[in-house]
Amino acid sequence: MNISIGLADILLISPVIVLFLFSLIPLTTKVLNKNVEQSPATTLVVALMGLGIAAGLLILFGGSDQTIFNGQLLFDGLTKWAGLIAIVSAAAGIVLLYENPSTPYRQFSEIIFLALNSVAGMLILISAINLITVFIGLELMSLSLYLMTAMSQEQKLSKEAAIKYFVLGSIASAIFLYGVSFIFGSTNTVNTAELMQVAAQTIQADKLFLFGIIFVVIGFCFKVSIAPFHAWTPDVYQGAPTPITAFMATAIKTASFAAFLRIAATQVFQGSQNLVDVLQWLAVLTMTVGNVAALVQTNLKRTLAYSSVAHSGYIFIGLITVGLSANSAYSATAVVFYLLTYAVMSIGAFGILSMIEKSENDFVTVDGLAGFAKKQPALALCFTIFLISMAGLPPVLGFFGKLYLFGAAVSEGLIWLALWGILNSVIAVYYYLRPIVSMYMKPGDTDVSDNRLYASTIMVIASAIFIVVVGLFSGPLFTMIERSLS
Amino acid sequence: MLETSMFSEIGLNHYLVLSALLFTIGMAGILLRRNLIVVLMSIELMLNAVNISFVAFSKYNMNSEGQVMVFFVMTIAAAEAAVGLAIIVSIFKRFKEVNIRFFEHLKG
Amino acid sequence: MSMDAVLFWFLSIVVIGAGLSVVLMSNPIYSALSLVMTMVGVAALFATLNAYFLAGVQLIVYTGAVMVLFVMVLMLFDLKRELQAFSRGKITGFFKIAGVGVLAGLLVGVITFTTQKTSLIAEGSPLAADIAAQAASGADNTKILSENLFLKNILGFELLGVLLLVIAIGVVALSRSKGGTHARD
Amino acid sequence: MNIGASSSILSLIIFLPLLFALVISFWPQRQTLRELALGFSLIQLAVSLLLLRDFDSTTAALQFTEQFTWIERFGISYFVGVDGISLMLVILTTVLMPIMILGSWKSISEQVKGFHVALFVLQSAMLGSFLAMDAILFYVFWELSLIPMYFIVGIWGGARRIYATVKFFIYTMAGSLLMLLAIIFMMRLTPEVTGGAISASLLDFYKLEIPFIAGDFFTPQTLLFFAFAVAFAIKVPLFPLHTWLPDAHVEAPTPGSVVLAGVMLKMGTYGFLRWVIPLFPDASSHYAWLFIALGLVGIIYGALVAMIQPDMKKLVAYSSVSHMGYVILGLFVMNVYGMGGSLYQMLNHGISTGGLFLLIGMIYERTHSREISKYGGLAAAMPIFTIFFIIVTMSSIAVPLTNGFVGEFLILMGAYQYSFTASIFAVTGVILGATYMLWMVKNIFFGPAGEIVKASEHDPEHRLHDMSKREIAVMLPIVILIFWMGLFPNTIMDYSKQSINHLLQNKQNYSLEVK
Amino acid sequence: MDHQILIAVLLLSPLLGFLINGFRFRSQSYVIAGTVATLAVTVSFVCSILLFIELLALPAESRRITAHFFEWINLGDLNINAAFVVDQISSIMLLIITGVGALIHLFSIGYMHHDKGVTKYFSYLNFFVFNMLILVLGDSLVTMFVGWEGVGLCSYLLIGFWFSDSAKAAAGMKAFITNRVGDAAFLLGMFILFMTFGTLNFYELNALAPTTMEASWLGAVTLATLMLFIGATGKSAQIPLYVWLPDAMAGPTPVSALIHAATMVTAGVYMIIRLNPMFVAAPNTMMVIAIVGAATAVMAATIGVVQNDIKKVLAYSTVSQLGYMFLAVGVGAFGAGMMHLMTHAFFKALMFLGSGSVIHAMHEEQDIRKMGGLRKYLPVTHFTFILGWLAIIGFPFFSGFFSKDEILWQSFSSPRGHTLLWVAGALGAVLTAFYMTRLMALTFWGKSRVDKNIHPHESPWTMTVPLIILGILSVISGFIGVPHAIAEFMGHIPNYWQQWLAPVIRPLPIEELQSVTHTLSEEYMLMGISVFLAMCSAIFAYVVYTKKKHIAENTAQSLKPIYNLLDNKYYVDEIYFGAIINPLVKQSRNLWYYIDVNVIDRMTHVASDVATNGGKLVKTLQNGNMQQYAMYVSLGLIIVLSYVLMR
Repeated sequence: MNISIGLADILLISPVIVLFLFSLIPLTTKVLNKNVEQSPATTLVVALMGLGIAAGLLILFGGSDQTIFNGQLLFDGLTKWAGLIAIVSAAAGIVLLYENPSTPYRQFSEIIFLALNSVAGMLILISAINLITVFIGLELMSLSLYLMTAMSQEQKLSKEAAIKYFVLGSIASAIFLYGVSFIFGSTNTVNTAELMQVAAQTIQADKLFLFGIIFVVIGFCFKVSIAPFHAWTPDVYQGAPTPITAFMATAIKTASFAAFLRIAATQVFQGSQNLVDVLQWLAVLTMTVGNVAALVQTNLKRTLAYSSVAHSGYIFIGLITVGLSANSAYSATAVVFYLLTYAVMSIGAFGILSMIEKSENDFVTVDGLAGFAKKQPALALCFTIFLISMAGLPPVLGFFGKLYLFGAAVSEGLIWLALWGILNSVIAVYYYLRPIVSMYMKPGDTDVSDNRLYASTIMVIASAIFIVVVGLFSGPLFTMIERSLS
Repeated sequence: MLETSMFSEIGLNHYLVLSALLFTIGMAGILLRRNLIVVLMSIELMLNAVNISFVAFSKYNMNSEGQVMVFFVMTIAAAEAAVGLAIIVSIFKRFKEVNIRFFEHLKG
Repeated sequence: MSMDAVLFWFLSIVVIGAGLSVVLMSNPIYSALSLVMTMVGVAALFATLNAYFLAGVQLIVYTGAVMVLFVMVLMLFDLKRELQAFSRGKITGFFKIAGVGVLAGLLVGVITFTTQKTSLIAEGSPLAADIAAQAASGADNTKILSENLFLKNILGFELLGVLLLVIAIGVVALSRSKGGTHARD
Repeated sequence: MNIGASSSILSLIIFLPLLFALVISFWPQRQTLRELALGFSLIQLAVSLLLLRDFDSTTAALQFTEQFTWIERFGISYFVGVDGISLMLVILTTVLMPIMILGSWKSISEQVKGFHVALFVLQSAMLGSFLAMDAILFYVFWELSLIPMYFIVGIWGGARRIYATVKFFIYTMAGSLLMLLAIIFMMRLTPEVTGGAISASLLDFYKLEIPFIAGDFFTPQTLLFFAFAVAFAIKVPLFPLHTWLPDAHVEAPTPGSVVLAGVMLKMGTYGFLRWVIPLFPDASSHYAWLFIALGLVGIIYGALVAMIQPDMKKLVAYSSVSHMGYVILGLFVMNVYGMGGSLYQMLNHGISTGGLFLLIGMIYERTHSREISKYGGLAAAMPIFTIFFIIVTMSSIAVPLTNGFVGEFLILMGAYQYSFTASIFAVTGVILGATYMLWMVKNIFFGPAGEIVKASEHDPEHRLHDMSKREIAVMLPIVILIFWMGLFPNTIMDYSKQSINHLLQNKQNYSLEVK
Repeated sequence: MDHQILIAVLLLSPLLGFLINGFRFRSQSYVIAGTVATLAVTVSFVCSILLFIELLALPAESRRITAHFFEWINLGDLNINAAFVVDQISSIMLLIITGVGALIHLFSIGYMHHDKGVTKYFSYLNFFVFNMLILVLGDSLVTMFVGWEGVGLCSYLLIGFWFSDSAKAAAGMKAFITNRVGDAAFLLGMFILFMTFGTLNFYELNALAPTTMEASWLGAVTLATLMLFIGATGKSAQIPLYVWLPDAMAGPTPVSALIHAATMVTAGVYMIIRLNPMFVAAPNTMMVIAIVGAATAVMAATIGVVQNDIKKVLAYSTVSQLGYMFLAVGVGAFGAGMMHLMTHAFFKALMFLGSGSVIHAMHEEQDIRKMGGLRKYLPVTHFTFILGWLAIIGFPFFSGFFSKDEILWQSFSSPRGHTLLWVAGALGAVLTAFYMTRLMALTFWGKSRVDKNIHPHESPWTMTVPLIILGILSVISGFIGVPHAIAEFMGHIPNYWQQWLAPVIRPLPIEELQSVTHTLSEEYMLMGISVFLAMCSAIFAYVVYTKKKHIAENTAQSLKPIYNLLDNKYYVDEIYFGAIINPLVKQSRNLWYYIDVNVIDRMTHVASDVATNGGKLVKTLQNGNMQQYAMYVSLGLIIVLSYVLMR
C-alpha cells in the first residue's frame, strides 16, 4: 500500500485547513489575553478573513476535478460552487450573529470557532465522495451547530431546539450509517465514484443494497428536511437564534444538498422505479406540507422555516431529475443555482428578522411588521424583494431559479412534478404576500432594533442587489456553473 | 437440516439480524423513553448495531475498511455522546428536568 | 454446535437482553448499567468476528469512557425515580410499537430472505489474495487495519482529531455559556 | 431637427418609465413630484407617438425589432418588436398614463412618491409585455406588472383593499404559472425547428407544429392551449374566472382602477391574440365554441349582475366583464370583423371604462361614497360633470359616433358570421348594457336630489363644486378620443389591418417576418 | 362639389347650433338660444329646399345627389362611408324635418321661455335635428343607424329634460332601452343583409334585392327584413315595443311634437320605404308588418279613447297613426305610407303644438277633465286645432283624408292586403274620430271646468305662427297626392306624389298584381263606409262629451272591466314589468348571489380553506414532541421501504 500525500492534496484541502486555523485565532488570543474576550468586531473580521481566504482558495483550486486523499475528497465544480455558497452564506450568518441580541458576546470567539469549523465540515461534506468521509463531514458540521444553537443568550427555546435537533439528527446519523453499512456489505465499497459503476445493476439484484441506499437517502432527506423527515425544521428554525437559523437554512442546507446530489448523481435511483416514484411523492409531500403549514403560521420565523421545507421540496425535484437524467450536468446546475438563489434570499429575509428583533426573547410575527415600510423604506423594499424572489416572481432571482429547476424537471418528463411545484407556488404566494401586506398596508411603527446595525444592513442590501442584478443577468452565471459542473 | 444449520452454522445473516434487532431496539428506546439520557443511550444502541453490521460485513467482504469505519463511528459516537450530554446538562441546569415532556414549547 | 455458535448465541442473547433492558428499565441507572452490558457484549461479538482491535477500543471507549460520562451525568442529576419513563398516548404508542416491529420485520426479512449470505466469507471476494491469506490471523488483521487507517483513511483520522477538538472546546464553551454549569454569571 | 424613431425606440419605450421611476424615487422635492411625473408621462407619450409616426402600417411584419441574447443557455433573448396587434395597445398605455397622473392629483395624498414609482414601473411592465417577442421576457413583464398593481391596490385602496389585492394577485398568479409551465414545455420542443438549440423566441414558437388530436383532451396542443388560455382568461377576465375583478376595482384607487380596466385587462386579450390563437391554431379552432360560449355568458352575465350592483365601481367592474366578453367573442369567431372589432374594442374599453373610473373617482373625492342609492339629482349640482359622464356612458353603451359602437358593431358582425345564435345572444348584451348604465346614470344624476346632494346643499363645506379645470383636462383627452375613434376609426384600424389579415390568412402556419 | 357643400351645411348647421348652445348651456337667455337654434334649422331648411329644387331639375330616374365625405369603417369587405344621399324619399323627409323642425323651434322659444335650462333644451333639439338628418340622409344602413341611435339618445335626453322628476327620467330611460331592444334586432338585420349581399349601401342592396319572392320564413331576406322591422317597431312605437311612446310625453311638449309625432317615430316607416325592394321580396315580412300595423292602429286607438291626459291622447293617437303607416307599407302601399307620414307630421305636430299652447295657457295642466270651454280663451289655438282634428279624423279633402283612405283602400285591394286589414283600419278610423272629437269636446268646447286660479290666455306669436302654418299645411298638403279614385272624381288631378316616388319604389310583382282586380266603385263604396262611420263616431262623441256626459259615465260604469282594461292600457306595462323586467332583476340578484358569491367565490374560498385546513392539520401533527417527530421519521422510513419492496 503505497499511499503518499502530496502538495496537491494539501493545496486542495487548504480551505478546510485555513478555516480550522482561522477558527483558532480568536480563541488563542482570548486564552492569551487571560480569557477576556476581545472586541467582537475583531473576531468578526478575523472570521470573515478566514472565510474569504477559504473562498479564494476554493475558487483557485476548487474546480480542478481532482480527487485527493486516496479518493476521499473530490474537488470539482460542485465542490467549488456549493462550497462557495456555503462559505458566503456562512459569512453572512456570522455577520448577522455579530449584531443579534441572542449572541453571547462574551463567548463570541467560541461561537465563531464553532461556526468556522462547521463550515470546514461542510466543505468536507460537499467534497467527500467516500460515504464515511461524508459522515465525518456531516458530524463535524452538525455537532458544531448543535452547540452553537444551545449557546444562545436565550435560554428556553434555543435549548429545546438544540436538544431536538441533536436527538433527531443523531437518529438520522444512525440511519445513514446503517445504510452505509449495507452499501458497504453489498458492494464492498463506500466510494461513490466506484458505486456509480455498479449501482444501477446492484440495486436491482440486491435488496440489501437497495435498503442501504434508502437508509442513506433518508438520512439526507432528514438533513435537507424532506417531509415526513422535516419535523425538526420548524421547531429548530424557530428556536435557534435567528442568525443561526439563517446559517442552517442556507449553508447547512446547501452543503447537505450538495452531498445528497453526489448520491443522486450516481444514477442509483434509476435501478428502482419504485424508489423514483416514492421520491417523487416525497417531493410532492414536502412542497405541500411546507406551503400549507406556512399558510397558518403567525410567527414569521416559523413561516420562513416552513417555507424552507417547501423550498427543499422544489430542490428535491431537481435532485430527482439529476438522479434520472443521463446528462445530469444541467439538472445539477439547476439545483446548485436554486441553492444559491435560496441561500441569498433566505439570508436576506432572516437578516431582516434578525435586525428587527429587539432582544433575545423577541420574536417577529407577521403582523408585527406593520408599518415597517414607513420606518425603513429601504429595508422594507429589500424584504419585499426577498419575499417576491421566494415566491418565484420575476424579474428577480427566485423566478429564474424556479424556471431552471422546473425546466429541468420538464425536460426529464417530470411534468406533473413541475405542475405540482407550480400549484404550490400559488399557495406560497399567499403567505409571502402577508408580510408585504403588513409592512406596507397596515399602520404600525415597527422598526429595526438599532439604527447602527451597519454590517447587517450592508449584508441585507447587498443580498437584495444581488437578487435583482443576478436575477436579470442569470444566464452567464448559470452557464458558468454548468460548465464547471460538467 | 435447516434447523441445525441455522443454529449451528453462524453466518453473516446471524450478525446482521442481531444488528437489525439491536437497531430497532435502539429506535424503540428513542420513541418510547422520555428521559433524555436514556434516549441518548438508545442512540448509542443504534450506533452499536451499525458497528456490528460493519464488522460483520468487513469480515464477509474481507475488507478491513469496514473496521476503519467502525473506528470512526465509535469516535464520533463518543463525541456525540459528549455533545448530547453537554446539552442535556445545560438544559438540566436551566429547567431542572431532563424529561422530553418538558420540551414541547416549540410546536405548531 | 460449534464453539463459535454457542458463543454467538450466548452473546446475542446478552446483547439483545441488555439492549431491551436499556429501553425497558424505568430507572435510568439500570438502563445505563444495561448499556454497559450491551457494550461489553458487542465488544465480545467484535472479537468473534476477528476484530480484536475494535473489541479493545469498544471496551475502552464505550464502557470505559462514554459510560462513565453517562453514569456521572446521571449521578449529577440525582434522578431517583422517573415520573414518566415511557411516553403515553394510545394511538402514537401503537404507531411507535407497530412501527418498530414492522421495521424489525422488514430488516430481518430482507436480510434473511433476499440474501443467502450464510457464510462469513464472501465467495470470490474481490480483494487481493494476500489479504485472504492474511485474514486467518488476528495480528495481521490489526496491521492491515492500521495501514488502512493511517494511510488510506488518514484524512478521516485527522478530521476526527479536529472533530474531537471542536467538540471539546465547544462543550466547554457551552458549559461556560449563560445558564451553563460553569457560567460566570 | 428630425427626431426619427431609431432602432432602439422600443427599448426606450419600455425602459424610460423605469428610469423615470428611479428619478422620482430620488427626487428631493415633495411639492413638484406630481408635475415631474406628469412631465415624464408626457415625454413617454411623445416617444410613443414617434413610434406611431414611423410605424409602417402596410406590412404585417414585426417592426423596430431588437434582439439581444439574454440567457444564452436557453435561447432566451431580449427580443422586442411591434406590429399592428401591439402598436395601439402601446399607445393606449402611454396615453392613459398622463391622464391617470393628472386624475390622481388630489385623490392620492399619502406616499405620493411611492405611488408614482409604482405607476411608472407598472407602465414599463405593461409596455414590456405588449412588446416582448420572447416567451420568457413576456412572462417576466407579465408577472412584473402584478407587483406594482398589488401595491397600488393594497396601499392606496379602500377598506377591503388587502383582501382584494391578495385575491387579485393570487388569481392572476395561479393562471400565469400554468402558462410558465407551458412556456417551459414549448421551449423544450423548439430544437425541432431551430436545429438543435433551445429557443424561447416567439417566432420559433410559431414554427412549432404541436400535435393535435381532435377530441382527445390530453394531447400536447390542447393542454398547452388551455394552460395559456386559462392564464389569459383570468386576466381578461372571462367568466367564471372574473370574481377578482369587482373586488379589485372596488378597492383600487382611481388610477389603479383606470390602469386595471384600461390596460391590464387588455394584456389578457392581447395574449389570446398574440399567443394562443397563432400558437395553437387547431386547438383554438376546436375549442373556439367554448370560449365563444364563455364570452357570451360573460356578456350577459356581466350585464345582468351589473344591473343589481349598489356600488358604482362594482357596476362598472361587472360592465368590464361584459365588455371583455365581447372581446373574447370577437377573437374566437376568427374572422376579420370579429378580430378587428376585438382589437378596437380593447382600446375602446380602455378609454371609456377608464373614463368612467376617473369620473367615479372625481365624485368619490367629493362625497366619499359610491353607493348609487345615496345619489340622485346630481345633474343639477354638477352639470359639466354630468355631461362628461353621459358622454362616456354613451361610449360605453356603444352609441354610434362614439368609439364603442365601432368595436361592438364589428364584433357582433363577426359573431353573426360565426353563428346566428351566437349573435342573438351577443346583441342581448347591447340591450342589457344600456339598461344598467342608464339605470346608474338615472339614479345618480336624475330624479329628485338624493341624500348626498341634499346634504351638500345645507353644508357649505361639502358643497358639490363642479369639475375643476384640472378635472376637465383629465377628461378632455378621453372625450376627444371617444369621438375621434368613433368618427375616424380607420385612422386607428389601418395600423392593425395587415396584422389581422395576416393572422387570419395564415392561421395554420402562422409566422411573423422581421422588418 | 357644391352639392357636397350644401349637404354639409345642411348637416352641420344644426350641429353647430348644438355646439354653440351646448357650450353656453348655463345661459338662461331664451332669445339668443332660441334664435340660434331656430336659425340653424332654418338654414338647413333652406338647404333642403335648394336640394329639392336641384332634384327637381334632374331627370326622374337619376334624381340622386350624393355627398361622400370620408371612409368611416373599412374592414374586410365592410366598407362604410360617411356618405349622404338626397333622393326622392330623403328629400321629402328633409323638408318635413327641417320645415316642421324649424316651426317647432320657433314655437319652443315661446313655450320654453320661462325654463331655466332653455339653452340646453335648444342644444338638444338641434342635436336631434342633426341626428335625424343623418338618419334620413345616410347612404347605408349603418349610417342610418348612427342617426337612428342618435335620435334615440336625443329623445332620451329630451324626455328626461326635467330630470328632477324621477318619473320623467325613468321615462327617458324606458324610451332608450325599449329602442335598444329594437336596435339590437336592427343590428341583426344588418348583419344578415351584409352577409347575404355583401353590402349595406341602400342602393346596392336595393339593386341586389331578389325579384323572386321568398316563401320561407327563415330565408335570409325574410329574416333580415323581419329583424329590421323589429327595429322599426322600437323606433316607431309599434306592438310590442310601443310602450315607451306614451311615457315619452314626459318631455316638453314641442319635443313631443317634433320627435314623438313628426319625425323620429316615423323613422321606422322611412327605413322600410328606403329598403322597399327588399321588403317586397319578403311577403311574409310584409304580412307581419301589415298585421302589426293594423293591430297597433286599433289597439292604440282603443286606449286613446279613455285617456284623460291631453298629451297621452295624442300619443296613443300617434301610435295608432303610425300603425296606419305600417299597415300601408305592409300591404305594399309605400307611397301611401310615405304620404301619411307627411300629412301626419303636419297635423300631429300641429295638434301637439296646439296642446302645448293649451298646456302653456293652463299652467302645465294636462288633464282634459279639468279643461273645457277653452275656445274663447285660445281662439287661434282652437282654430288651428280644429284643422288638425279634421285632418286626423279623415274629414274629406283635409290632408288626412287622402292619405288615410288611400291606405284603407290599399289594405283592401292590394294583393297583399286583406279584408280584415281594411276592417281593422276602418275600425281604427272610427275610434280615432271618436277620441279626437272627445279631446276637442273636453278641451275646447262645452262648459269650462278650469280651476279658478288659472287664467288661460292666448300664446305669443312665436307659438301661434307655427300653429297657423301647420294648420294650413294640414289642410292643403293632401292635394299633392290625391288618390286615383278621388282624382278621377275631382277631375284628373295628377298624383304628383306617386310620380315623384315611383322611381324609388319597387312595385309588387306583376303576377301578384294581376291576381287581384278591383273596381273603382268598390273603392268609392269602401271610402264612403269608412268616412261615414268616422263622421258618425265623431258626432256621437261630440254629443256625448258636450251635451250628455252621463252617457259616457254610464257606459264606463256598465263596461267597467273593459274600461279598466283600456284605462290601464291593456296592462302591457305591468306585463312587461311583471313577466320580464322584474324577474330579470330578481334573477340577476340571484345570479350574483348564487353564482358569483356562492359558487365562484365560494370555490375560491374553499380552495383556500382546503389549504388552510391542511396547514392546521400539519400544525396539529407538529405537536412539539420530539418522539412524535422520531416516529414520523421511522414511519416514513417504513413506508418508503415497504413501497420499494412491493415490486
